Amino acid sequence: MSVFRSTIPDVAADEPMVQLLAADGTRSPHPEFDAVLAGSGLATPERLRGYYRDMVMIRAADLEATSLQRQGQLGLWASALGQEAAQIGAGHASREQDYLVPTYREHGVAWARGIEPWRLLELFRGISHGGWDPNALRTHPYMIVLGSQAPHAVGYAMGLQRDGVVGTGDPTTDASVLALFGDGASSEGEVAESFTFAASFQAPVVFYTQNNQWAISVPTSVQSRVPLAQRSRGWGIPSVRVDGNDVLAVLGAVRSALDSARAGNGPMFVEALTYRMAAHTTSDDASRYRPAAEEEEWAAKDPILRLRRHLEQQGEIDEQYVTRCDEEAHDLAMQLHHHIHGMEDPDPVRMFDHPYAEPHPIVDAERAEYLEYISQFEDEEERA
Amino acid sequence: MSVFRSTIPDVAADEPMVQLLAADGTRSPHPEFDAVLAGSGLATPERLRGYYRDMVMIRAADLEATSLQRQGQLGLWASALGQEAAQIGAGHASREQDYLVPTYREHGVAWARGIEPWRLLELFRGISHGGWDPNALRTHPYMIVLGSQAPHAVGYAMGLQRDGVVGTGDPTTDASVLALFGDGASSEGEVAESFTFAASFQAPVVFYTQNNQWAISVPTSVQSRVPLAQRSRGWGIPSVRVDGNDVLAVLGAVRSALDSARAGNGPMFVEALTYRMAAHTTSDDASRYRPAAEEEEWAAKDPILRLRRHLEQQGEIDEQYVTRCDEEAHDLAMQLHHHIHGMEDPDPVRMFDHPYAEPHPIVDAERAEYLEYISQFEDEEERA
Amino acid sequence: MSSTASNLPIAKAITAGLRDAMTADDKVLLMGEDIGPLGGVFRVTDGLHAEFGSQRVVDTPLAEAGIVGTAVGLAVRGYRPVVEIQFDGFVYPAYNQITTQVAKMHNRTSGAVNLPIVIRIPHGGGIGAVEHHSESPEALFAPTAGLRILAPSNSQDAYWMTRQAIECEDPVIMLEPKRRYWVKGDVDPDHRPELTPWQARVVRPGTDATLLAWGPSMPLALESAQAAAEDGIDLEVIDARSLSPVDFPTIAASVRRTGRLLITHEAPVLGGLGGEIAARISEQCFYHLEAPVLRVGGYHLPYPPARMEHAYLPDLDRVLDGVDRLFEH
Amino acid sequence: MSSTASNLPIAKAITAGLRDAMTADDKVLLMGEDIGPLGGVFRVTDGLHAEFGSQRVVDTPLAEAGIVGTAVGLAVRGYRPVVEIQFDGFVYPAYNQITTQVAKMHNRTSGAVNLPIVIRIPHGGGIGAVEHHSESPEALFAPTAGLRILAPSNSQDAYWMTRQAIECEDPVIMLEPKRRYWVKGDVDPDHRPELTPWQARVVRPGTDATLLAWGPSMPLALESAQAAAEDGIDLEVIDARSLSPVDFPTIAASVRRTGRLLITHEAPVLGGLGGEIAARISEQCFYHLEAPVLRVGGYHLPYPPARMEHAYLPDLDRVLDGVDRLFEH
Ligand SMILES: Cc1ncc(C[n+]2csc(CCOP(=O)(O)OP(=O)(O)O)c2C)c(N)n1
Ligand SMILES: Cc1ncc(C[n+]2csc(CCOP(=O)(O)OP(=O)(O)O)c2C)c(N)n1
Ligand SMILES: [Mg+2]
Ligand SMILES: [Mg+2]
Repeated sequence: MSVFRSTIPDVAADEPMVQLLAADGTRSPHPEFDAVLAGSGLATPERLRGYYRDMVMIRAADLEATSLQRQGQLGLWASALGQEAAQIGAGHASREQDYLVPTYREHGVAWARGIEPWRLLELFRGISHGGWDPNALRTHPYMIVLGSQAPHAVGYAMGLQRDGVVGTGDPTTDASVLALFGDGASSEGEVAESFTFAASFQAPVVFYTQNNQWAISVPTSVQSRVPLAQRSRGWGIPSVRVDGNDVLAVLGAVRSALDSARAGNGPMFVEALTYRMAAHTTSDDASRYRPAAEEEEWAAKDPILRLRRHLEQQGEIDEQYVTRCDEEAHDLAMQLHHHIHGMEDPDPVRMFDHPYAEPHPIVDAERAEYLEYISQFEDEEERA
Repeated sequence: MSVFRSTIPDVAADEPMVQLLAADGTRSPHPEFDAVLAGSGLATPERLRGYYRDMVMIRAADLEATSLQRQGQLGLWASALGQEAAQIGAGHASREQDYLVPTYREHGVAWARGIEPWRLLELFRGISHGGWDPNALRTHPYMIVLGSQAPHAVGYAMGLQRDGVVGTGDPTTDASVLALFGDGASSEGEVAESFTFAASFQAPVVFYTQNNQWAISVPTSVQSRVPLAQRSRGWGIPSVRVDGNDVLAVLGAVRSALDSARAGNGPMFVEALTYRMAAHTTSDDASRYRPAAEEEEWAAKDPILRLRRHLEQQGEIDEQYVTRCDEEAHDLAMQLHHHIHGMEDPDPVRMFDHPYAEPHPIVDAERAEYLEYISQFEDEEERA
Repeated sequence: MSSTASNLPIAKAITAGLRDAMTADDKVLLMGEDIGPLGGVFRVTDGLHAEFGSQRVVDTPLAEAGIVGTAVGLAVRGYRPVVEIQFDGFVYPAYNQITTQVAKMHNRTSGAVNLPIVIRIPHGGGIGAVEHHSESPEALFAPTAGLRILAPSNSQDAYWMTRQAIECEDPVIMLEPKRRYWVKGDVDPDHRPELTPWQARVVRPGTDATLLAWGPSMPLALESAQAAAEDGIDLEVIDARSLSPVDFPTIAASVRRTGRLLITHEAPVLGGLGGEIAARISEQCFYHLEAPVLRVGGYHLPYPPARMEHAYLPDLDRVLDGVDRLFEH
Repeated sequence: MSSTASNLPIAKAITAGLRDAMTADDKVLLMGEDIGPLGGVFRVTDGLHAEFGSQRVVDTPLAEAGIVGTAVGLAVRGYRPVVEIQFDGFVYPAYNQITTQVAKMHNRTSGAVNLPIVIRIPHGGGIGAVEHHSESPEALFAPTAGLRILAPSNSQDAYWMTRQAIECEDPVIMLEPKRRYWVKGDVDPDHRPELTPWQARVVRPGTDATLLAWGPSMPLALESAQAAAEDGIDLEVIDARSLSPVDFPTIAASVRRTGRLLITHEAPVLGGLGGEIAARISEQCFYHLEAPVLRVGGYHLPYPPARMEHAYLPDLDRVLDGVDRLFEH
């Protein structure tokens, strides 16, 4: 083999994928992640039932959001259907003190971080560009310019280093950052630059890609000829590919990577192989670019069903629990429905509220101008 | 070892470096590259003497340029001292039909492509931003915004694919592209995006980094914790590190990579480990950031001396040849000196010549305005 | 050639322009995100992948600098790449390539290399979108020499500007009026229009004041003129069409006749292209202006969430208010 | 605190401002290329790495988007990063981060997050440099809401604007007049100036016309006023100081007195910031203007090679020619 060829894997597409739960719910052992799960208490039957409930809830919210969009209540909705394990798992794998940096499709992550779904819906309704306090919830706003959030994650992690909360040996106070981006976004130069900064400064950040096979209509193969998990290795950043529809594999990989990062061992990268079951957004028509057979194939790998089967096999879940989850999910959907339908449009003058943190004469003048202009109509209305 | 750690080399800094010529000129065999060199006729004694002459010539031009800058004849000069083997080797490894995409320090590459040194000096004098026809000389202009040239190289290579001059099996007509960038520039996102495009489209492009250890004052370790040669492997792009002060290793690696690319096997990456012997530019003061001992250590690895020693050991060079090279180099320096000193400043109206390829009313109007404005002074001068 | 006059939405007129350009010159190729089998998120390249194949209709990796940067290399090699940027708000990762490379390569090579690249950007707001999907970045490109910018407002211009931008030896940014993509209009692909793409068009002659707009704002401008006419004010409406270079002579000639100028665009007034136009016209028509040049546009704010955008965007009332202010002087 | 009034070159005044800010607040840190042991290519951070160590004076990888993007993350975490962009022409790789992230994060989080980031950019030409080292990109940033832009022209402003930019809760771009870095001036670090950084300063009162400039053009403006005075024309010279927001009230007040305005800047006139100022002043001072607002600046060209730049840059003759034209009307 040539001196060049010997430097890359022989068959690059052969990247092992860690799986703890098969599609039918069967559990396989994985000494390393089993230890992580056991040590962290993240995989007790109670927690697992909790994840099941979380996934059911967030899926219901997601479906409701789609229908609210159809009703004209939202401008757009980006469904995360099929990615629930990858998101709920990653969200719960992070510790309270960690900072999460999502994209725009991280509804399960948001849920796990305690961000109420209606806050997400607000965004897609067009009420605000971001409704929560990132520092209070330790979760960055939803980010739309692909890849742009990755350097923010690294910078935040550099801040953690300077705050002395990395590598002290106490994982309950040491912190790290989870940087999320999609398979498509992985091609953005800013993601690569983030790898560079993270590696050079050994920042406590874990890069996490939900490879859901598609970037709108473009398959992952256009972004990378080799499994994405391999990308970061060019920077010496260790990485692993896990089954993203297997909440246990996600929990094990992400928790172990975050804990390694918080311990001061530098960045890591996790690729979670999953599938975007719905179209890209409510504006998209997936039938134009992918075969129904593919969607069916992945329907069989449904992450929620998989966890339920596993719990059933273990005798850790009963019909009653499942029913209660469904009922709660239905209630959540109804709440969302009413919340959104009951929403009044914001007074547009609010657009002048936050362009700057400090007073700005142009903004002040334009706000005044706007109010004066608007008042004409109010006067007219009053006169009428 | 953890499932993560096992994915990167154990000691990442252990990257083998291909060397055919030791610092003392001793030749080691390298079956693969020896075959390439033999097959290509690139390493005949005559060619080797030619490279020696090239290196001596370009070093003389380089030193003269520095002194011209000190004399106020150039605004700036970026010396390539120490990188002659890495540049002359890469330039000659390319075939006539290949397209080379340099940075701003590629004087040896330019020389090998037949670009006269005074054309480079013009640029640093401030006469033009680029003086040659890239298509005629199959060499892109000198590029200053770091990394920005890398996607151009890939795009050009995509053009070659569409022109049907890739993978036909005839290496004398099939073409490829050599994309050059420094160790510092390797951190730019645009370089990473170029890897992505090149890999996805299997474009016939070879990325080539002269890792001269420094990006101005910043050591390569800030750009990458692991040897740069490893970077591209994250994309499945095969790569190799060679001794950049060893013209034979450079010739072997670059020719073999270019030929692989032109044959349709996709991109490759070569890291040539070398040293920037001079300061970053004439504006820089290297003593502020690097120890003299390091400079001395590398002086001992001088690429020109090394080739001469090798040729001497082989009995392929004599005192007379060496002297003639020195004389020719001196003549070249004198020519440059006179050429530059004799240069008149261009008429500034020329700045209006090429902003657009097609007529542009604003430019026309401003040119006319400028000429009218200038004519006042001419009138005054005439009257005076 | 499409070869028959027809009634087409703006989006489809661009499709036809692309198709005809690709048929006429096999160096023309399309690059971008989702422009292949999907036909682009606005379906502007619909059908072209099937027709011309993946060497000429290229679904690229998701990296805007890479897209524009590889287009530069293709152009150096003799191709005429037409790049689609998916939304206005996603052009910024390519800003370095556009500003330091696309714009400057011809000059850098002392004229040896032409870069006939077209960068298509669906632009403007009013579509109820989330953040970054409603930007009007014309003023962020117009100052850079080496670029040309076209902003078609109707199907005929959309078709022909597409053709002419591709034929142009200079790089051209095409700002496509995304919220008007589905507005229909006549296209005559057989007869090259008399007006060059770099000329403004007087769309509605008038005597009392000039109203200048472009791209997505043209329907509003015409609507305003109609409403003003009902109030007895006869507006001359001009479609700027080319934003770089701006056709100042046509605008100035109009203002010399009418004595008044109102400019409306969706971009923020502060730092918007209207400022440069107002400055030049104020200079060139100093003695003709009976009122200051006024502008109606967006505010100095990030583009607001969808449920507020109606208050941000110029509308009939705001334009008429501007017209009134023209006559207060 | 440096704590004693002294005479410092502009570069050193910035160094002092950085040092004092870092001493006053340990959340302040510096990031950039070559700012560590080398002290920056202009030596503005000279000595700070030795003084504050590599956690607070960070030599970063060579990637501008990464530098600005990580600064965003640090700011979210509570730090106050001061970023150095090595030259004006190298800010564009960070343009996406600046335009879509730095400028918009406060708004995006409905005010929850402040981004007190300072982006220092040595700007302007006249230093005999190669391509990309002499740009004046103010008009490419000023339209973007969320950003503030300061352009100090002397040592006192350089010191205090550095301090105040760092203290500001909004992101601030500092355009540093690179060809004046070594011009000395008095700095009083003990007394906070009365003028806020956002206010323009009347540097030379005058009655016949107003001359507005900023940053590297101020010495030229003052020289021009002196030369004009010899010709009997009394110019009022204003240093704009803040380019976003521009202090329109101060400029308008002056123009209402003088009736004439000339703006000079190095950036191309077409699409330059002078256009917005001319447009507003033409509107606000319509009845006071005795001549159109005129501008003297660069041409609509890529910044030319060094041996031609003298003809590209405004100089005394061109400014005086502009002044003459003000009185031709
Ligand atoms: C810089 C940028 N370019 C383009 C887009 C438009 N866009 C939105 S989502 C998307 C695909 C993203 O794919 P991926 O990263 O895999 O995430 P997924 O949607 O699959 O979750 C594209 C192209 C964008 N938001 N930002
Ligand atoms: C985008 C960009 N950022 C910064 C610079 C300023 N700069 C010029 S050369 C240089 C260092 C480059 O180092 P490297 O890539 O290793 O090349 P070398 O100079 O060693 O040949 C820097 C930072 C630039 N030219 N372009
Ligand atoms: Mg995806
Ligand atoms: Mg280097």
